[in-house]
Amino acid sequence: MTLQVRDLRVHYRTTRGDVRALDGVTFALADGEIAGLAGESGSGKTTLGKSLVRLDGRMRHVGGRVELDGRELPIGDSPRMERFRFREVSVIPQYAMSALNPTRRIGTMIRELLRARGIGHRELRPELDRRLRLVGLSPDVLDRYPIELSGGMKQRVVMVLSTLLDPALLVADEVTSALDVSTQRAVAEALVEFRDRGFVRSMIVVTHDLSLVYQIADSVMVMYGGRLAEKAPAAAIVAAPRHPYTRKLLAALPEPGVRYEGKRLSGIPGSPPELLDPPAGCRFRARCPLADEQCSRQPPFAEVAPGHHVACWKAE
Amino acid sequence: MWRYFGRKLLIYLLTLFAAVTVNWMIPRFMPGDPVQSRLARASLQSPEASAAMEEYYRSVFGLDLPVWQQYLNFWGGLLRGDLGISMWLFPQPVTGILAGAVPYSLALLVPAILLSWYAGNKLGALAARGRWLDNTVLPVGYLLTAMPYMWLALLLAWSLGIVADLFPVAGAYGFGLQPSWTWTFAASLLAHWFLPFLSLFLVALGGWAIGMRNLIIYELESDYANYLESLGAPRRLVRRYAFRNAMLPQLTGLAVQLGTIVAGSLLTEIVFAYPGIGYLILQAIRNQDFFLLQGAFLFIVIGVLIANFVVDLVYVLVDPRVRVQMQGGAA
Amino acid sequence: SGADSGDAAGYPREQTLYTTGAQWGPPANWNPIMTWEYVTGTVGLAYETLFLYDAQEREYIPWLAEGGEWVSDDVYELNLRQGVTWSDGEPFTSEDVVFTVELGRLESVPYHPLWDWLEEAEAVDEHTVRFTFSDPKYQQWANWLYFNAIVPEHLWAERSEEEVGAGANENPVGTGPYVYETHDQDRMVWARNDDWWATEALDVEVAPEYIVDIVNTSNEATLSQVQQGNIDLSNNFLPGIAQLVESGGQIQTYYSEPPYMLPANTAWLVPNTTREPLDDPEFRRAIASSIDMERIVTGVYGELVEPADPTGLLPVWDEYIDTDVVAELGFEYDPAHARELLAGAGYTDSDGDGFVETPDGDPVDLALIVPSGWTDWMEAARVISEGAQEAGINLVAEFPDQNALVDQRASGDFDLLINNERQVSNTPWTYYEYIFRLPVLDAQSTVNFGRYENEEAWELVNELDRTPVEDIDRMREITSRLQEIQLGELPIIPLWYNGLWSQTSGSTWTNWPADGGSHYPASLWRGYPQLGGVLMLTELRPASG
Amino acid sequence: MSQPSDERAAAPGAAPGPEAPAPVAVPAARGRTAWYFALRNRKLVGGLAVVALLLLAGAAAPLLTGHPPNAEVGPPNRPPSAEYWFGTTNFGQDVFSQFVYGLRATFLVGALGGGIAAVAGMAVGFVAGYRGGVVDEILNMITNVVLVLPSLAVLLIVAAYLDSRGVAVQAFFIGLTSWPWAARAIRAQTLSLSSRDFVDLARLSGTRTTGIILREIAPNMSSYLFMTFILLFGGAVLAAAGLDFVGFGPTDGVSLGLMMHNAVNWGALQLGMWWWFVPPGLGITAIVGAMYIMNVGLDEVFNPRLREM
Amino acid sequence: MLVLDSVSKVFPTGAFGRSGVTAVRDVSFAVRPGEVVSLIGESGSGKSTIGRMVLRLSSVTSGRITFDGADIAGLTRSRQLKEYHRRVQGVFQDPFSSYNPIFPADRVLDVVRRGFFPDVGAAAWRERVDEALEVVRLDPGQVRGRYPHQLSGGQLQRLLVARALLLDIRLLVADEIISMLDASTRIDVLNLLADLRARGLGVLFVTHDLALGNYVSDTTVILRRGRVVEMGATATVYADPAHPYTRRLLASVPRLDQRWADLPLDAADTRPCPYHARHPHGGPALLALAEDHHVGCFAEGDAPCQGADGPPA
Ligand SMILES: Nc1ncnc2c1ncn2[C@@H]1O[C@H](COP(=O)(O)OP(=O)(O)OP(=O)(O)O)[C@@H](O)[C@H]1O
Ligand SMILES: Nc1ncnc2c1ncn2[C@@H]1O[C@H](COP(=O)(O)OP(=O)(O)OP(=O)(O)O)[C@@H](O)[C@H]1O
Ligand SMILES: [Mg+2]
Ligand SMILES: [Mg+2]
Repeated sequence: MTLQVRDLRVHYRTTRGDVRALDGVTFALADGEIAGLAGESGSGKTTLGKSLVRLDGRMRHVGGRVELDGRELPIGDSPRMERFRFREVSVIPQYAMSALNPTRRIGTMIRELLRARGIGHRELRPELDRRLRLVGLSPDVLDRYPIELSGGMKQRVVMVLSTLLDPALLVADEVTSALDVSTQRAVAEALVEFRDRGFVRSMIVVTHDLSLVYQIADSVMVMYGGRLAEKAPAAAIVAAPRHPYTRKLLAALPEPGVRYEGKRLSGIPGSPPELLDPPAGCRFRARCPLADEQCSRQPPFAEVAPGHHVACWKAE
Repeated sequence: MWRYFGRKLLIYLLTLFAAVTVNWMIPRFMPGDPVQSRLARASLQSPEASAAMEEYYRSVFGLDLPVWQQYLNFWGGLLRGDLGISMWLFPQPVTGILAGAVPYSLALLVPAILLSWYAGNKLGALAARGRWLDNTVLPVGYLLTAMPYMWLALLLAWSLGIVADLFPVAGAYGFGLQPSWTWTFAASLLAHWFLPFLSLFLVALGGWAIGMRNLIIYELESDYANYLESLGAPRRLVRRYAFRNAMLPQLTGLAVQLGTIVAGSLLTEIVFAYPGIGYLILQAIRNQDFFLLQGAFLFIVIGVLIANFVVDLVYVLVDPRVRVQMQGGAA
Repeated sequence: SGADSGDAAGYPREQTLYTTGAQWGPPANWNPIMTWEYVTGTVGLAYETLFLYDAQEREYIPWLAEGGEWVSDDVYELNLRQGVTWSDGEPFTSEDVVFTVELGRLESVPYHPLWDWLEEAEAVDEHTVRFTFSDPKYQQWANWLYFNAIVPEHLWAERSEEEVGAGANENPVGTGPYVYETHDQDRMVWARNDDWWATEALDVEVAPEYIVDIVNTSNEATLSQVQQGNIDLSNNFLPGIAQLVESGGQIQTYYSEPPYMLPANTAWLVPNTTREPLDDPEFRRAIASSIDMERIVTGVYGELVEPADPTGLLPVWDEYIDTDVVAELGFEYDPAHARELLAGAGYTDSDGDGFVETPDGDPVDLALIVPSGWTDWMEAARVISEGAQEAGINLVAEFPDQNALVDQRASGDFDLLINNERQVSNTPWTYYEYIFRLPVLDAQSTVNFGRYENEEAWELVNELDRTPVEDIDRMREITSRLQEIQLGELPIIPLWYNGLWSQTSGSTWTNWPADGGSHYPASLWRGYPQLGGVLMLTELRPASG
Repeated sequence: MSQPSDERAAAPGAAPGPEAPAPVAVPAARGRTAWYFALRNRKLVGGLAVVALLLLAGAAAPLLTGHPPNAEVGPPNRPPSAEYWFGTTNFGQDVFSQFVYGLRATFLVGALGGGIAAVAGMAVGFVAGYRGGVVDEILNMITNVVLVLPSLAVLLIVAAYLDSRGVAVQAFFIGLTSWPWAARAIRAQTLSLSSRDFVDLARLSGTRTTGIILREIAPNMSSYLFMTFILLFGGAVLAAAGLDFVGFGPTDGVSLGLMMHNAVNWGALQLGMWWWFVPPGLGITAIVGAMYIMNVGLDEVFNPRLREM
Repeated sequence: MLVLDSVSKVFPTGAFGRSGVTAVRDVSFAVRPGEVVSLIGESGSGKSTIGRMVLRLSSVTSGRITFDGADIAGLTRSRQLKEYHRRVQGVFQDPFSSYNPIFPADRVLDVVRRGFFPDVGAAAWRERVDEALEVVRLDPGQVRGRYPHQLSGGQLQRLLVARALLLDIRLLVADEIISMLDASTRIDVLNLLADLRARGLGVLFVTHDLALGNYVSDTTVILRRGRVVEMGATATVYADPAHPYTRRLLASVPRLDQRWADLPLDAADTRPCPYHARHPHGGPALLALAEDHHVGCFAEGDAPCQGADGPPA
């Protein structure tokens, strides 16, 4: 088992109080597993991804444990975390378009980064070139400045860089949402290939697009209001979703071929809970058609089938 | 690339043209007749002598020509490097007078601008690093920028010059010296240069420090800095990048600021009786010396323009974004 | 400070005179013809005049000329000194004098009008020049003799009119005690001419080996330099000097007590006599009586100046002041009297605004202009306007830019102004010409700014001009009549005597006038070397010697 | 002269500007947060207090001192004493009363000059940024011309033009020469704002250009504009002081710069009369410095990124 | 109703606009009353530019856009333009940028009143607003006086539609109005658009998402680099995409009923491009495959007209 997250709680400090962006998240990731992380905007996806690599100034590790290959990741202790970053845990940020220093040649930046981390650049160079070719880039991009590359190219450079040291865990946050459909497919497939070639052991792919997750992930986690609602193998999520939220989400997705006249879809009324002061109990309660008394208590994230966890009292 | 510079050059030339024209116009439409005041100064005994001289001077200065012709002549002279004859320091040519003053002004301005810029940026970057430094550097920086140039100059002159008697407070070198390649002379030059330089340097320093501090805070929060840190890059590297990137807007700031600093140097020169352009400008105005005024002005304008142009060039060299944009032409 | 002491790279301190206060910009021309802007010392140190004039003793001192006399009413013969050479070694001869006078035929030469009344100048022999006049103006001629420098024919003969009248004359060759050494933006250096004729002829020697004239940048910088003994002679107006002199420091002035300075010129309040109600002598008199000169002298100037005599004549011209006339027609500060005068002439406050109106009932609304930035004058103008307002005259002080003021002054577009153009000279005629000169032109650029027209007075001024300088009685007769007109009409109101600003330091050079060494003015202002400044240099002694 | 990425540096270094790369919009609802931070921001409160104090002193000048500023009221050259708090000048004028009356001129020049510059800068910046194209290029050129002309020298010449100079006229011309950097900064902000969709929506709603600028764009930058004004205010005060100092100040009346001019002209340095030239400079530094520091405070209030947590 | 006839747009660039970028080239199509036309293409293909030209926010470089037969370029007076905007309105991509953040969200409605109905009384106006809000299924109490950040993206977009409905519009340009919304709310906005059709409204629906385009539109126009590559009845285009580019796009859409793994991209390129086959060296703008199905192709020379710009990975 690569990653084990237990009851992780991460809050944002604000003047009006703590935003409980992660409020007890528990899951595990197997070797070689690509887990998709989906959910509405503001549900805490990015926060979860960041927590595993680097908490920014406003984030506070409030509770919970993260283990990587059985060793604890000191996520709340930035200096100690530094050792793990890049080598063990790595990230492709949501803002990959602007993630490269605009005034440095890409190659120079990589070299300086490696040197600063005490890694010989010379030895890594052939591997770097190989991986760039693998994602369809010529190693010449290393002599270019970020602005000279298109969005998709930058995305792929960041992908290669983040995985250069073969980390055990990669968090890929919305890596495709700024890309065109055709590029999106290419990048997404490249992620899978990276896993297949062992550049990364396991991966969390954050996205708000369930259908994309379905294409590349082995398992899918659906997040709602700072907690996981459901985690299941990809096929299971689509074929047999257990959580009402997941179901509603899937029902709101028009598929090619589905037309308004033929089948009128509908969204989920209401809006996600305020994480500054979240309601007690099941967070989806307010929008859930099945909700009843029972739901005022927080449902456990229980395994209802092998590898299928759901946080819902009503999940059969 | 060349098209980009061609375009820039065109804009600069247009700006130069406009600035020179404005420059030509300003003194010309000043009230008062410089020839009259010359005559008044001459205290000639008889009206007949006045009349003859008036005519004479009008023709010497070309003021008897129609205005458009004066304008054309002005350009003609300019292109030949002839800025006319000074009225105040008659009959010296303006170019000669300027040539005497420019070295002093440059000696003040160039080091003051460059050093304050460099030191200010370093200081600002330092301030962005720590709370304690931030709390000392910032307020001092603000006080320095808020100081009128001449007041700081006065304080320095009074405290270091008059009370402590450490530095001379007037002139460019000792009265007793002849310009020569000796240590004594060099020491005297330096001693006289120091206070005016210091006052310019200090006022400008604060501004740069504050600017850098703010910029670097933004840079440190930018996406690439976050990404680098996520990859475990040490703070040192991130700071270096942030500093470098923050230097870019500061560089443009330098171009924008030049005019202000030059203006400040005028005041400083006046306080320290430093024989540069500032003093000439003041006297030229007082004595209605069109030609000298125009010349001094032109020198500043062209200087600022050239400096701007250099900044543009340097900018292109150091900021790949601009370079790429202009290679891409349209994009 | 330390860096200022001379050494190998500079001029030996104990043999160098540092001076400032006369040169207001970088040295630009050494042309003695441009009498108002040549580099300080061009005339006096390099070029010399035929005579000097000692204003204190009221005597002409033969200089390049050994003497001169009117051989008839309209013929003047000049005997030149022998053995005088130009600094390039050429002998100085009567041809040079004739040539110099002949230059006046050029329109661009300031003494061009001389030729309106001079008929001929001829060299009788090498050392004699004879001048024949069509209309001898004795006073002006005497003035010309000591004011204008002689230039060498052998170097100037080839010059174009432009070069003569407006050339920079970069390598001045004169007969004087100093020669051009070097100059820079901020200084002019003269070196002693060891072959100067006077050493032998008069047994006098100028003491300083070098004279370094520092371009005047600011009075305040100068003051500390004098205090530190870095500057030996300052001809700046240094406010607060009285304090320093009284406190017994290094700095000395001509007198050790008020007014400290030699009076050098008169500051006048000039009313525009073409404007109502300033065209009314009674009204002008009321203004004159309203001025609290004592307050200006002590408050504004700290007693650096003296109130002027009602005639405005400088103390050196005391003998020309008709005390009877002054007693009868003079004025003094007396606000009550000023109000009486106004009331008597029909100026009353009919609308109750505290200020008088004209007899026709028009409001009086006057402005006194002085150049902005001339702080002492600005303060004085404020005092004047306060006094006038107290007397009921709505007079305010305004401070236009100097250039604008010059224009207004020339075109007569002003109410009142302050002016002090005329310096001390050999004859009060220069003052009366200044006051009464006719005709009034469209642009009055140097004289009679008030545009006062009085034919009789102008006739008298010309008559004075035509009076031989030795005929003091005749002169007094005429000046007395002029004073009657002047004090009766008050076309211009004398205020105070400006000093010949001069402060000296005894640290390197002694025997300054203040030390009782000589009575010659310690000044290098243009025109003052001829008034004894050169002789002052010969009296200096090194402090260390 | 205009770099694509120079918006942030558009505010001159010596007058450190609001450096926000994007306009700082303060939704009214977030206004409460802004107040919260404003009241707790030591820089803002402190700066404001100093400015207010001096403003009050200037406004209440006649109450604070019995002497008209230019009247000779006491013995000359007196150091500060109980009677003459800041001593007296060479002419026996009360330095304190000159100081408090001078404050008025300083504030007036700052408010007027800064105001005029702000209006000019806004007019140019808004139009250039919103209209773009040739209009932008031309306005840019004008801005650049004004920018390279050294404003102090221009002001000196203009000052020499005027027969008599008042504070208001002085402020007017200072305003007319000091707007370029503001115009650049505002232009950059406008440019980024006018690409927002709400501007297009306003156009679809029949709002004219001026309406869009005044009702949609300007309110969005109000905090930025205010900060720009503060910087222009400081700039105008300093420019006026410079002018006064070289003797081209108001031809009548008092100002802090004129006090320094007089002090220097009358040998205060050499005569050791520090009380004559220290207070006016200190006054200017205090006002301008307090304004700048206030500005930092405001910046922190409006830009959460700069806020200390 | 709305007809685009060979419309092109060149954006000037460089000093004083000496060079240019052609964003839209030779585009022709029409929108009829009660029809939803979706404009599909990748980023930079010129969709928004067309929308903006239709809204007269940007001028047409060449070609004509007519509305009810009148060339809209002729609407130069601000009165005429206003009349045009009474009938043609737009909603944009970013709901948050469509609102001025410092004002309450419902101010957009007041702006409409100020611009178009200065004479309508307060009560009458309120009634109209309530009516429009009801159409978009917004509770007036929910949105009145609220600031944009207090409302969800879906609410904001619906409010913008309501704003358009206040006017008696005949055509709505909806530029990516759902792409920034969460899946949970976007479908509602989409449904709203489709419902408007019933009121006789023409809708120009701009999107890059083929699934969404398919869901609501009657006609589909596929754009690539400013040109129309395929156009026709939505059902036809989706069922039988003629152009390789279209096929490639469809193949890249992530869907829940099919795995990419089972649908290799190259499969999209196996069939030749009918246009290219017919006119190997260029020809008319569009080739009619059927009465309501057109295809265009602009591959240069002999280069194969592949879907995307070459395989990226
Ligand atoms: N810097 C911050 N300060 C305070 N609250 C924050 C901050 N960043 C995020 N949040 C809050 O934390 C919660 C989770 O945010 P997060 O960015 O993880 O969501 P997300 O699922 O990634 O959303 P999206 O799909 O929009 O990226 C949200 O409610 C958000 O408002
Ligand atoms: N104002 C402009 N100036 C210059 N070029 C522009 C301008 N607006 C758009 N373009 C260019 O025109 C082309 C089409 O842009 P447009 O915004 O219409 O594309 P789009 O299909 O809407 O893309 P997206 O999906 O990213 O919104 C692009 O290449 C763009 O760079
Ligand atoms: Mg996110
Ligand atoms: Mg678009």
